[in-house]
Amino acid sequence: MKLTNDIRRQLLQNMLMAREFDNAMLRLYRQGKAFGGVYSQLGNEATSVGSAYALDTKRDVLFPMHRNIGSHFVFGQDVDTLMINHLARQGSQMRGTDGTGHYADPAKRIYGNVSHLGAMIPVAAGFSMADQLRGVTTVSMTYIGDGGSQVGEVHEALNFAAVRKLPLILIIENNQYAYSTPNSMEFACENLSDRAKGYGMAGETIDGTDVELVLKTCTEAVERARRGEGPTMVECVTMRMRGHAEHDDFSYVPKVLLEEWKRKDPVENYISKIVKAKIMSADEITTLREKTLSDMIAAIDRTLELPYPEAEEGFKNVFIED
Amino acid sequence: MKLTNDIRRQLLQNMLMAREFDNAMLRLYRQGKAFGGVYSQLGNEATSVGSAYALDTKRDVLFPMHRNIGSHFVFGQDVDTLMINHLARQGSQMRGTDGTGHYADPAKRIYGNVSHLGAMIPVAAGFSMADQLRGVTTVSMTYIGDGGSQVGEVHEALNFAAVRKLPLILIIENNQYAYSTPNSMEFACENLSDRAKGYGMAGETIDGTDVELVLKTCTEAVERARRGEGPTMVECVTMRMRGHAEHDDFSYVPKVLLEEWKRKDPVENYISKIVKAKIMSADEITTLREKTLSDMIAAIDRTLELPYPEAEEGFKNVFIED
Amino acid sequence: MAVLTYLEAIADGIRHEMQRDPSVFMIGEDIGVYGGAFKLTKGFLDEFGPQRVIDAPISEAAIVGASIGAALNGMRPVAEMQFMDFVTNGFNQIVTVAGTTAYRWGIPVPMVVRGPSGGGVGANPFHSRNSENWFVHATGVKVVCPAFPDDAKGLMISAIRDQNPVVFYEHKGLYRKIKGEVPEGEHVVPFGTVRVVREGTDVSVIAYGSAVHMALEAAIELEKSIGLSVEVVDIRTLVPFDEEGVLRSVRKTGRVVVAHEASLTGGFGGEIVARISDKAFTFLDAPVKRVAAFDSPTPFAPTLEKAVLPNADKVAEAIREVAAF
Amino acid sequence: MAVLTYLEAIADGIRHEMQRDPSVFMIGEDIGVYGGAFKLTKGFLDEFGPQRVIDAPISEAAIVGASIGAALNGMRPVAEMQFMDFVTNGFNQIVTVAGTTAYRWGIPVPMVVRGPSGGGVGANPFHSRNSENWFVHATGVKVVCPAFPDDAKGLMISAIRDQNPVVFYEHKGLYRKIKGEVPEGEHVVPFGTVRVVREGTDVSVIAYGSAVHMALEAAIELEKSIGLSVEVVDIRTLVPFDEEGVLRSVRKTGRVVVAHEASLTGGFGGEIVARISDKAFTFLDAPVKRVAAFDSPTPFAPTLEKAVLPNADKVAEAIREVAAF
Ligand SMILES: Cc1ncc(C[n+]2csc(CCOP(=O)(O)OP(=O)(O)O)c2C)c(N)n1
Ligand SMILES: Cc1ncc(C[n+]2csc(CCOP(=O)(O)OP(=O)(O)O)c2C)c(N)n1
Ligand SMILES: [Mg+2]
Ligand SMILES: [Mg+2]
Repeated sequence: MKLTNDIRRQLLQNMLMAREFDNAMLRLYRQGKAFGGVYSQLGNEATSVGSAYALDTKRDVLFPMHRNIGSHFVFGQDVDTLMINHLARQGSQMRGTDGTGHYADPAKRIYGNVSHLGAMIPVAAGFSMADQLRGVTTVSMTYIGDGGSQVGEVHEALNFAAVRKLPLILIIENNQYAYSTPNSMEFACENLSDRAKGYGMAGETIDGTDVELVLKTCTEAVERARRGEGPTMVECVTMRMRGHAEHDDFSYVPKVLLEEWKRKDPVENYISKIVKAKIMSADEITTLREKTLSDMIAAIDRTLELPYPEAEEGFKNVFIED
Repeated sequence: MKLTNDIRRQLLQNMLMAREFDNAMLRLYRQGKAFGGVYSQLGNEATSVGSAYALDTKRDVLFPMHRNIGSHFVFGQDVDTLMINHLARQGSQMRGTDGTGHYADPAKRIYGNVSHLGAMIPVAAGFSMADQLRGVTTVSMTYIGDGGSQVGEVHEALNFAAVRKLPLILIIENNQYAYSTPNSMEFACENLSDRAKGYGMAGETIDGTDVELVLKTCTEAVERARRGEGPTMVECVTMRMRGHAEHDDFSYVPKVLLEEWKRKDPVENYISKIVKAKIMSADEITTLREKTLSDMIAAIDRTLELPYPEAEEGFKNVFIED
Repeated sequence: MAVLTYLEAIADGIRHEMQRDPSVFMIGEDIGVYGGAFKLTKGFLDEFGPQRVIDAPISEAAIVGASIGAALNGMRPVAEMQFMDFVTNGFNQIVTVAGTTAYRWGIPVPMVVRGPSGGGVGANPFHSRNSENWFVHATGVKVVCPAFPDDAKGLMISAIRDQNPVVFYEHKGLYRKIKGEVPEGEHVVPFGTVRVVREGTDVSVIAYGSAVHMALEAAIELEKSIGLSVEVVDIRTLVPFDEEGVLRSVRKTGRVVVAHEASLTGGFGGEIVARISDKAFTFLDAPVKRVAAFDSPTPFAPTLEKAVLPNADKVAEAIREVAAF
Repeated sequence: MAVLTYLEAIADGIRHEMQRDPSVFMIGEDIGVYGGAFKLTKGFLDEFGPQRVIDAPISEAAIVGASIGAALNGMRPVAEMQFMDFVTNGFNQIVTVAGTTAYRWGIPVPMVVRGPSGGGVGANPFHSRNSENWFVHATGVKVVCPAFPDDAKGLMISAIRDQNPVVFYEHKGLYRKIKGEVPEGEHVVPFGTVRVVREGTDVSVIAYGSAVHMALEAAIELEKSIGLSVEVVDIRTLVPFDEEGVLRSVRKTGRVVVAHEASLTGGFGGEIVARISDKAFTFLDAPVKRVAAFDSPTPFAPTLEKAVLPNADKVAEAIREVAAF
């Protein structure tokens, strides 16, 4: 994929949407109107957007995790649908049975997560396997954290995918913390991508705040997958710039660490780059940004006007009967 | 540990016991007197014996798997106890509730396996952790196969052990097959010990038919563990020279492979070495071997005379009440 | 109609669906070249090839999880647990993912998790478990426990065609012991209907799986010895449960024994009794008795195993008790 | 006696045992520096240090498995599941290893697996499950579901002192909502005895966990509105189960409602009904009714969640029904 200015604009736009989604949700939380967890993905925009952008949204499939709002946007999810699903209002594809990012939208080729970390990785592998059996290559991209990487199912899924040369791409979002637990208490290897070799798959650790680098690395992974060379693991190093969810004051994170990472802000840095390269002007970006935030807030406001789904929905669809 | 001739004789003796245990059980199976599975460990003697021999049987602890008869002997298990446990006769430490190698003998510091592959690895880690919390270093040694290595709990346990620098040694017995499934369909990495780096632990792949090499490598692992440097993974490459259990004709194994590995027979080759080095004469070894087999058979015969435990044992000890 | 063993009948059902529907495939450990630990899939690899008879690494979570993913993508996987006991390693996938997907997403997850369960064959605590009620209580998972070859085939075909995750409990003790006539070709036994395997008027035994055979043996024995007329109802599918089918028998006899091989406490027997005692209270002439395994792991030694598991004698004793009440 | 919340009482029980017995330690995710997702272990790290308040990687199987190993080696681990739902990832360790060890080896495995369970707080299907009956049916595992702060403390102390694996279900909806007087220091509530939390003569409600509070609310309501005298029996521990304690109440009233928050089918309610209908048949004047959640995952939206879960009104309705029979 050649990086055109058009692509650069799209990367930025998607990152801004992710960022402003966060800001809008934060506002909601502070107003006491959000329920369930509000999981900020501040600092993670480049990883979500750059990775998903490497896929073909018409052929491939996305299994995002709780901090991958950017990936949803790349896959063309519209803000209203996302909000309605998130806040479990009438019209939600989940009919109120679930919320946050747990929805699936098969038409958009998005299959959301469950809370149990790692549980969807074997599922993503199996989705690709079905097409592999049909002789079609459908790349599945999914995500896991520096904490979730320790779950046994991650191991089983990666080994399985490597043995069957499945076109699975696992993005490891190493954002330094798993809830309050730092990397040093989650694992003892140097890089989580050191695990790739042990599965016989490709793997790399990269700066997850550099959207173009993420895109480039993931594009290579997609190409490898399309050539039938199996799965890849890409560890994107970032920082979770807020608490685990908004109830968490993250006082366990050293302030200096946050300051250091603030300098690597994926959105601000990319804006500088775009402006410096004269792809967009600072004003254009400010306008875009404001519009993005106001779109988000408008979508939230529209969503909050919607009632919750009818109680009777709770009694439907435990089984699908045809 | 300096390799004295006395040690060499003990290594041989333990390997012979393992080998003749197998022969005795085979005979039993052919007579239709064995029930449950008869899992031969032919070809695995050097791995079991060499690894367990690296431990201090008074301080350390053994969590053997289904093909580690040799390890039991190194830990001083006597043949009658083993047989009674194996065949679930009266006097079994398991009172008939379980059989084969599933027994525990805390006095001998042996804690047997459960059938679920990999399930005892976190348990072994926890055993060491208890002593680590007390400031004592107790090395736990446990085992897993080339197949069982894919189980999620193995991953969780190894990562956990590495993070907490537990003195855990995992011997991976890569005997080429998991039941009928060859290595190529179990994993896609080159060596299973390639996984060590991904946990931040030491790891090595060695010839598992060379008892002295196994002992040397495991001795280093034990020393590392005692220095507080955490777990080690030792992949011992061997060949399962018979079926998964005796009901299995292993026709899926290419004959040439068996012939090739027959030349690497850990027991025969060690005998040659011992004889060549004039540590024992061929005659002495033949005598030892015959006596070992007849001891095994005698123990079996004694065991078979014992009745099964009383039915009422089945209703006891679901809980331990004090 | 051919006479098949219970095992052959299951294989026949799967084969029928694989021949009919290219989206059906099998996945499990040692099911290909080896033909499965019980040789149930013998010949499948040759007939269907390695793309449809997939030998997987020892990874129950990956096997179940990949099956879920394949099902989401239009396939109909039939996943084998080499022994049903090992489903504990794939448990999270079944209860957390498979069982909640229809409810949350409205997307079908048509898949079968199947394998040999049950005791009485001198295996050990880890090769004998009857865990069906875990999945009954999971929500969103169908649970099937056939007792006869024809049902085993017909229910397997229904399981594969179902739009939902189905956990299919085969009883390893019945695999070769139970033979019967099985319709060739298409033979669908719908979920959610009991089978009255023996008519009777004095006492009803409600059972499933291996316990149906214990009940039949007891019924024959008691008819011969004391002329008691015992009805045996095989519920066949636990989810969906044919409550009305059970109640019909209960209303007729007014005396009931519920039997299963799984351990007593917290088992599906309690559910059956609760439904009966709620919906047929006024028809009951005696307390409902349950016959089930003692609440322990299934022991290894034959003396202990026999003592702990239910059998025809224990069922007969319970029948006598409710008959005499 | 101090007035503590349910959450504080649990913490008090654990703290008491940790002060008393150096072999007790805690392990879980984010229980140290952070003090746990619900802040139940706030201050524990400072008081006991990182060797006894262990922050583990996200690995429920390793957490439970390592606890088993530590228990085999003389310790008394208290393992936290951040939400009880995640016990599905450690499920194999509990049912396969912990639950079979006493039986097979005769060696104690004194350990507690504890954590927040239950719904009604607008969490989601993966943060609301009531899975206690899985472990009831596992054999070899004790199961505790306290409803009140004093019991929560006293049962926690018993759980930690028990020689066997105990799964301890805390209800997250009660954590801060329910307060009560709790004896300071040593306070042991033995396993296997019911607590009659309200005496009554017309109808018995047998319940545990959050359902006890629904039952109490219903009882008060019905006394006020129609002068009905409802006895509420909190069974507190499912394994061991105080059958006689339940029967005592049943024999007195002859009319029974069984209530739990877990989904209906395959739940522990069936077990309770089966015991009652077996052992107190002649005392029953009405069918035993169960009140439980609808058989689905616990939905997220408040409208749906409220509809699906049981509550005081639904319990009251069932009581009216059995009273009117
Ligand atoms: C199997 C499992 N255990 C525990 C949890 C509770 N939990 C939710 S998120 C989280 C931390 C996740 O950390 P990480 O994987 O690094 O992702 P991040 O939130 O940092 O992006 C924990 C412990 C869970 N969801 N699933
Ligand atoms: C979790 C689990 N899945 C499946 C099995 C069934 N099983 C028992 S042994 C075995 C093969 C083991 O192969 P490997 O780990 O290589 O050990 P080996 O027998 O070759 O020494 C299988 C599949 C099991 N015991 N546990
Ligand atoms: Mg993280
Ligand atoms: Mg092997």
